[in-house]
Amino acid sequence: MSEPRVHPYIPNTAPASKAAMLAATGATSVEDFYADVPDDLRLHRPLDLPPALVAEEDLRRHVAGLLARNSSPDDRLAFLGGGTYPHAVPAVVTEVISRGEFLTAYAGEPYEDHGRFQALFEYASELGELLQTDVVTIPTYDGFQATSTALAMSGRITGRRTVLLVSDADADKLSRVTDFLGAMRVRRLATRDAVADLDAVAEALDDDVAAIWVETPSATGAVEPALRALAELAHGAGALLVVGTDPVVYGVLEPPATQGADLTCGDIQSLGLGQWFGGAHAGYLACADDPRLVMELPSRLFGLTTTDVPGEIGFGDVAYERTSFAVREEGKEWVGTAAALWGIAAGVYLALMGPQGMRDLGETLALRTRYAQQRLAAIDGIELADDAFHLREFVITTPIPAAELVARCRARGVEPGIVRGDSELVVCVTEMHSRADIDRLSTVIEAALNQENRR
Amino acid sequence: MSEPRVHPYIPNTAPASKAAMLAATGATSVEDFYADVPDDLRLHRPLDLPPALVAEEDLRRHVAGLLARNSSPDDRLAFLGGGTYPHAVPAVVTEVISRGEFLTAYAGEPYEDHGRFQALFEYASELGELLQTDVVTIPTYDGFQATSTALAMSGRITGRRTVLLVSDADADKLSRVTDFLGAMRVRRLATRDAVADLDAVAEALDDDVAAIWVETPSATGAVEPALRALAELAHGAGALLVVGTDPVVYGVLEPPATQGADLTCGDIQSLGLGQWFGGAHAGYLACADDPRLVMELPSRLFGLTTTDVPGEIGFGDVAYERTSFAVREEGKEWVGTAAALWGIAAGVYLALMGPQGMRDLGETLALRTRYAQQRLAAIDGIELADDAFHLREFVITTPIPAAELVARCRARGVEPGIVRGDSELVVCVTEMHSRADIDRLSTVIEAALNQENRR
Amino acid sequence: MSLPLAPKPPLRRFHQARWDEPLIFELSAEGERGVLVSRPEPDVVATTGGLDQVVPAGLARTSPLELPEMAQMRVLRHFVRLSQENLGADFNIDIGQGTCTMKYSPKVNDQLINTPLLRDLHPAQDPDSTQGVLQIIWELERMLAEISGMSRVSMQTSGGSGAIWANVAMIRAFHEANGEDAQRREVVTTIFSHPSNAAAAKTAGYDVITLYPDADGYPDLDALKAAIGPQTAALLITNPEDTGIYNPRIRAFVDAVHSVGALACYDQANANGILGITRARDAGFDLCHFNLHKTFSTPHGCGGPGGGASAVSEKLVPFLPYPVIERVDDAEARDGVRFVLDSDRPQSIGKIGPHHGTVPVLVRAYAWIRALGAEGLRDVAEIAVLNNNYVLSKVLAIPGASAPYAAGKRRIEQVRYSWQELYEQTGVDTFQIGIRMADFGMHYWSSHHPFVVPQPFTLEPTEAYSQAELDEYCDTLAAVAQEAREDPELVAGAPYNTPIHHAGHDDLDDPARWAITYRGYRRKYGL
Amino acid sequence: MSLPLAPKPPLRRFHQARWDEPLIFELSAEGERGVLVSRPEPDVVATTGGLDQVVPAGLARTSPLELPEMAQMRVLRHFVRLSQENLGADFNIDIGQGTCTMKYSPKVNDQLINTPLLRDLHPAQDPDSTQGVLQIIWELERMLAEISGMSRVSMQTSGGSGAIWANVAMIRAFHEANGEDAQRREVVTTIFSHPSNAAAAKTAGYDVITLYPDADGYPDLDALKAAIGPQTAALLITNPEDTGIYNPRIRAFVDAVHSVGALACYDQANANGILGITRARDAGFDLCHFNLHKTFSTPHGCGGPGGGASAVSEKLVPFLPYPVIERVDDAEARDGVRFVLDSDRPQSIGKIGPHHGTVPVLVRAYAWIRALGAEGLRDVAEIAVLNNNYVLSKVLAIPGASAPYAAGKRRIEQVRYSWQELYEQTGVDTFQIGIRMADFGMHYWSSHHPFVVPQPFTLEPTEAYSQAELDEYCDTLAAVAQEAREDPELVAGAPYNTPIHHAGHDDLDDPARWAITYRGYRRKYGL
Ligand SMILES: Cc1ncc(COP(=O)(O)O)c(C=O)c1O
Ligand SMILES: Cc1ncc(COP(=O)(O)O)c(C=O)c1O
Repeated sequence: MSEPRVHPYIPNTAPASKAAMLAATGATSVEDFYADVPDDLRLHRPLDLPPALVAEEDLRRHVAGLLARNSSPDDRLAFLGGGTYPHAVPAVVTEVISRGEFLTAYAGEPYEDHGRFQALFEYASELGELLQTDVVTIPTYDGFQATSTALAMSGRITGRRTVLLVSDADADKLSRVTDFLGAMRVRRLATRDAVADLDAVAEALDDDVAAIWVETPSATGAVEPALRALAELAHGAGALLVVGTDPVVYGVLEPPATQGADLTCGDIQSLGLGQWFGGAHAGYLACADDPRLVMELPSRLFGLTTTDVPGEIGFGDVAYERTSFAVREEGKEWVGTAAALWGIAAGVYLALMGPQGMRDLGETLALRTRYAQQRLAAIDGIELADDAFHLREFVITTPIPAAELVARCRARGVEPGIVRGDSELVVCVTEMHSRADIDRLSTVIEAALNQENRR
Repeated sequence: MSEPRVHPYIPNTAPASKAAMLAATGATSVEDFYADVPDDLRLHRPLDLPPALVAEEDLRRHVAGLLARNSSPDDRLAFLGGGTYPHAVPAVVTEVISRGEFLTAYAGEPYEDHGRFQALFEYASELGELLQTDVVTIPTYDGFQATSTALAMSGRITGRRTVLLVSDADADKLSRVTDFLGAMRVRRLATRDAVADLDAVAEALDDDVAAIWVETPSATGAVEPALRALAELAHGAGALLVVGTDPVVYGVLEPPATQGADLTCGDIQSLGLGQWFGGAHAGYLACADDPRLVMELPSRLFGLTTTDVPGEIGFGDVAYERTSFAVREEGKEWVGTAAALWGIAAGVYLALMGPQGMRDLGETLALRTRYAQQRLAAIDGIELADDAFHLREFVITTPIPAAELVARCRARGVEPGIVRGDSELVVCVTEMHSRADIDRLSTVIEAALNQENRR
Repeated sequence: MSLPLAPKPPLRRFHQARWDEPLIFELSAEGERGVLVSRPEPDVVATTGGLDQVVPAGLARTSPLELPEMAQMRVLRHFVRLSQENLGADFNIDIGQGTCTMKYSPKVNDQLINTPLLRDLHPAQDPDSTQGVLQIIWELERMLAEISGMSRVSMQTSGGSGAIWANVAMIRAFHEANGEDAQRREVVTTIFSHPSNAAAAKTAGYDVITLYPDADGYPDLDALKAAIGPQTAALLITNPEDTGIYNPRIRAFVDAVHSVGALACYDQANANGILGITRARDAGFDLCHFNLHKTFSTPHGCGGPGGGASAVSEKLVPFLPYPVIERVDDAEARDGVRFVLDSDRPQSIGKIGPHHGTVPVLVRAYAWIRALGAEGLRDVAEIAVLNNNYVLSKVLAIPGASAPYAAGKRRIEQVRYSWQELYEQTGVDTFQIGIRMADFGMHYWSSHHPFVVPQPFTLEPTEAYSQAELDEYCDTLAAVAQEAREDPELVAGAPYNTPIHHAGHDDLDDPARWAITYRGYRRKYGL
Repeated sequence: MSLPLAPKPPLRRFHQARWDEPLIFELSAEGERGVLVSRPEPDVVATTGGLDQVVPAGLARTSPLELPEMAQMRVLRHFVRLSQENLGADFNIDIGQGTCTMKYSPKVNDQLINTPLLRDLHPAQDPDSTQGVLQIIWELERMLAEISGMSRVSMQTSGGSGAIWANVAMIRAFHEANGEDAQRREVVTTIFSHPSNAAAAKTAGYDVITLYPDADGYPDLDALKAAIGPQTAALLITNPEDTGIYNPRIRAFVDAVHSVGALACYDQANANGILGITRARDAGFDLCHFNLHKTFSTPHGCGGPGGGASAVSEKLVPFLPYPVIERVDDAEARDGVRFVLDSDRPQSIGKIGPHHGTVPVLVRAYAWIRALGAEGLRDVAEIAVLNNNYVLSKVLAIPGASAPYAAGKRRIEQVRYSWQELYEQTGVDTFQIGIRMADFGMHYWSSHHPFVVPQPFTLEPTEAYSQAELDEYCDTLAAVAQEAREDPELVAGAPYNTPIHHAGHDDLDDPARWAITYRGYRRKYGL
């Protein structure tokens, strides 16, 4: 091409500006600026990358073409959870977080970035209402990180090194937590009927236990019924009760904090973030307004302040000196770019839902889950794996290998759940699954099993 | 349902507000407000409408489900024009017109709606650069309306009643123009080799001719080469030259105004509006800054003003007294809600494209069109219908009924063009059609014809 | 100062974004590019011989092309900054643009249309591949027919005035078909009707007769009877008019018009207050129209594209614009039905718009109705009317404000108020009040010309605003009226908090001075 | 006044939107609903017995649930108003958030991700149905590997610090695998490195040793040599550091570290200035990381989600987080290849994030690289560096400003400047200058703590701004410095044109006074 290579994303590739600016700097060529890069470190060839698609439509066609290799979600009915849940994302949520003012902002001062401070303070406040805690962090990466941090905090606070996991936790999350905790160790106690085995917990408690770690709903959707008892056990042994949980259920359930949990933590993906192939997560940590806990939180905390003008609402960082931003390795863990926009999303979500929306949603989840349990348990050969109270997810045992059942259902356009072990399937039901959808699941599983029988 | 019917779109369906407000008005029930509606005019039954889908996800699923009955554009390669053209819509255009500030605004004052005044002034100014006119209207409905108005203006200005149509115009547009002009009449002259037959025009001109009406590129994509001669003929006979044209071609072609056109008019759908099943059109009228013409324009015109603060840029309505808003039936035609947002879109589009972008686009259109002509003309049995210079659209004659050819190509995933008459097809080629796409069209047409031969 | 926070003052301390952006042409930088387009492939250039070969001599552009040259982000930045200088209904308590029905346009509807399955459809493609959108348009037509009581509805126009024009064109075609066109040369309308009724009738060649209100604010029935006769083509009327007063004798108007062989056409641009309460056809009307961008909530887009729906009774069906969408049985099609286009309509007035109207608007209107259903539409009407009467009671409590005509009567969905008394007392006029309202982030509109109501302003609360927001609007209005009494200069000097300050008007009406494009401006002022 | 328009003054007359919105809880109105959710069908209620039957006794919520009750449009309005009170990179000349690489995030990328084909995918669904996204992630990994020279790249984290953590975790696993974990307890970093390097190392249990710059602004090589030994696990360093000065002896740093058996890890959060110029692996580094939300243009989202990419050389590949995506030949698959997940990685550090990282960010980064190609990336680097040196020359011309260290040297993509001289002369400090810049609609950032450079400020022009915009920023900075001299009170009283005025800080650090949620606030202050 003889035309100069002017790129729409790089204004000063325009020859006139480039020349004028070079002249202003007194440089003869851009190479002057790289004088300090030793020749043996220079890459003396172009990067080996696919050719540029500079025309926007060429780019669009290429990327859309790749994405079109994913098959349309309309073509499959999925009952998949496992940490990423198919909940409705209200349009207003998407509208707000798509606004360039929020989407492309970063780390301005509370003055010119007043909007994000207020939106995130409101997010934290709404989550605090749901969870009944006076302190909620600005989001961290995801539930894995939040839980890791909560447990690490328990170690820092108690000076102890053992975490007692009393629920069935997600294996990936456990892997993350274990690696993160490093010198601490996670001791897993077997559950009884899918929830904590109180006797085993009592027995396992010793003076190295920093925390009892509960996941509720657990990785199988079982709701822990004995939080109060677990809190008493923990506190009695000088340990904390750390509860990993999805806030989405607290329209209908009593939150952990009022039952004695010291730290509540988890993921807010359910609160209007969408699925995104598992790429839309954000973590929260919530606790009482107790400096012993607050000062151990690594994340940013936004607090209210006044301004020079009465009635104006100011915001700022609370206890900034806790953070690695302020004191580097002397801070608590680290803080960086995390998931603020998802926090804003969740704040909009909770404002839209309101108390009645969260109650309705909880009810829909509870009833549709139960309905699905009933429908599937009625299928010959299928059984519920336990008798716990489940919300949104539950486990069925399958008479044929679970992977085989999945394959057969997929052939019928249905993803019946996530395989667990050889012959268990974790089935997820949300407000997005109508009764007809659940009935279809049941029919498809039945047909898939009969296929076997007919062989 | 026993719960009160509170709708998210209607805040005061909330029982508390509703009751408080009723009390404030002194009414006992909403019925009080309808006291003046006679009982025999009251609808004493609910409207017979499908049930409400108040849960947003239920609504979304329903509407998306209906739209999914359209087949995906990825599944077909289309060479369809005929007034709605498949041009690229830059992402920034969509971003700007999706901003709630623009999308949901209406008719505020130049103060609090400064943004839309400036954006629309800039749109008009950019179009003026492209078309070389000092006056461009705020958009009217579409090219049909713009052309109707331009021709009606020629009648009002000259006091004459005949329009000489010298090009091949779109039949639907002609239908609209004819109905609109009412008492005026449109006389169609046959074209010669797809463009104006100058001898016939000279002969047809008489002192009732208000305007010579040219369409270029015409409904078949033929570019009128003799605008200067037509302008001389028109002006010599006391008539106006009205040119209906698509601004998209003026990156490479000399615009009508510099060749003597008195009024340039048409549609801006090509300038970043998208296809939308033919539902995204806006019309423009452009002319010299001549009060004789300007005062006949019915649409709004935004002009510059100063403000109390030096350097601020103010805007306002130019010659508002022309309009029906000001003087009702004494105004020129009428003005109302038209297509402002599309004008903003086109303004963003032209700013993104810039002079070089419009030149590049024109070149791409011209060369790919010619390439397609060459490829298709090389197919046995296919011929070009005329020798005119075509831009973006051209006509081929088909050895089998054109409708049959279309049906066979559709079966192969290609829409080869729009049927014209029994054995002609209008083929449209834009920057969205790569060489490979055009080659595929050619291959598919060939295969479709061979299918016949093999029968 | 320290927590707790002090309470907020009664009036919002608002300032609109002010970016003071130059005109876009002044942002041009030589050689910058905003977006690149797909270029002809080397073979294409070779095979065709390139641009010089392809474009015939004499047709190639020689005029300069002085569009701005800008990189992509700078274009974006310019326009998003301008957007912040615009006050959309999403942002303000938009009850002050009375007659405009500034209600909520649900975001879910914007998202629903934003799919390639709609955006990238071509109207000429195989109808088998567009059954979804055809079904939506067909269903929308059925719903609007039910809401109006009419037989069929055409949605080919992108504005209410366009729909009025379509109705006028059908009226003309109807009389033509009856051989009465030459005789019926007059159309009657009322001064409180939207100007497009008079203007469209005039454009269609009719003489326009305008009725004025009687003491109660209704158009005068006797005046109507005196005005009509065999020369009358139609009555174009609305009810309630901008006053918001429902005319209970509307049927008598229709009957009178019918008695002379003319047609009755109802402007229902804003049917917000009477959805499910009363229907055009039930009052005897032959035609009516809706603005989808008002009653049916589609966004106003800074002045379009909207959607106009022209609804007609059986006898006008033959004259509808072509094509109409029909549902036909087809055993092979999904659900056994197929949606087809019928263009073979010999009496049709022809096309009004290019295809099926503003498709993205139609789908939004469809979704809005579906989200509400019959009960919801009825709620819309009732709450709009409740809100309006609530605002009425608050405005009437403001010294200097009044609601002329029909004192003490309830209004339907809007009210045309007057500041005449305030003006007499303070010299501050309705325009000044309106501009001052902008300093608090609120729209305010006076009224259409001519000002039959002196110093008018028109509020239309719709169903979309909460009680607290209506209170804020009314409290601000009251405060501004108070300012007018206490400090008229302050009000006269407004605006202070908007993107620009008070603008001159002198350059807008003088052909020697006006500047309608940047190039016109530069030429005129020798720049 | 009359046309023509007067020229604009040199400084932008800016005012940010100010809505003075209450906290959302104060907007609550009893009974209003924002969005309704799908409800259990009557049969579902009947079959299950309803909520009381389903939720076991004692688990049902009894605590109050005081979320705001608001209609949908009011929620929207609240948040879009707040959005206007936020200054995104789309809106301002965002070169003042130095170290943050505030470049253009192309809108086309936002649109490309906004499809159900990405948004509605579940990570556990049949991989046959997600080949497109897997291919994109795989290709992105290949491209980042080429850009860094490394072997493989994990993109599981949603931030740069997360990627640093992943690198530290892999370093730890590496030494563990070699049985040296107990011995290698120290990590060395530099004071100009981002604090997350030190903090992540500490979190992983390492002792942190921090090097300070020498007179030229480089970290001291002798100090490094003195600090390292068999106890050293790794060096975490960046180049150039925030000063923008490229350290030409970087290879010697790496070699020294390797010589004691430790690993060298390169913080390339911002690789903007050296894309295609020099690569981490070519300088001998074992690991590095990128911030996709910086160099690779994905939006910063008010502080995430971003994307962290951890790139490693061959010997660290076994320790990568699982799963990794592999391309395998498969005759039956499209194009003969299939993308599969490999989770069977016994030495893996495990999961870092839930699945494949921030997928919408990954696809944007992919699209950005594809829009530029190798030549375009090189342009990015060169123009970023040109812009930076251009700004450097302009800032150095402002009295009172300086660029400490390495006087006269060129800088790479950013510079840490100092107002020390201005401060000494006027008493106006860098924070005050920064806040005053907001009055002109521009961001400005001082620097990370501790302030090694006194009264610091850090500008990073990237490639995204035109010469005119860089000029505007620098001119405004100069004008504010001038104000500081002429009217320090004016600067100290800022901001004037932002959503709020000067805020107190006293309530933020005192446990007895801070208020971190609305409920905490009400409880603490007895409201
Ligand atoms: C009663 C009435 N009729 C007609 C119209 C014209 O509608 P449009 O602006 O869409 O042309 C309006 C719009 O203000 C109106 O209020
Ligand atoms: C050099 C450097 N390293 C690391 C980081 C941390 O990245 P993040 O904010 O994504 O955690 C940053 C961000 O400011 C940085 O500039």
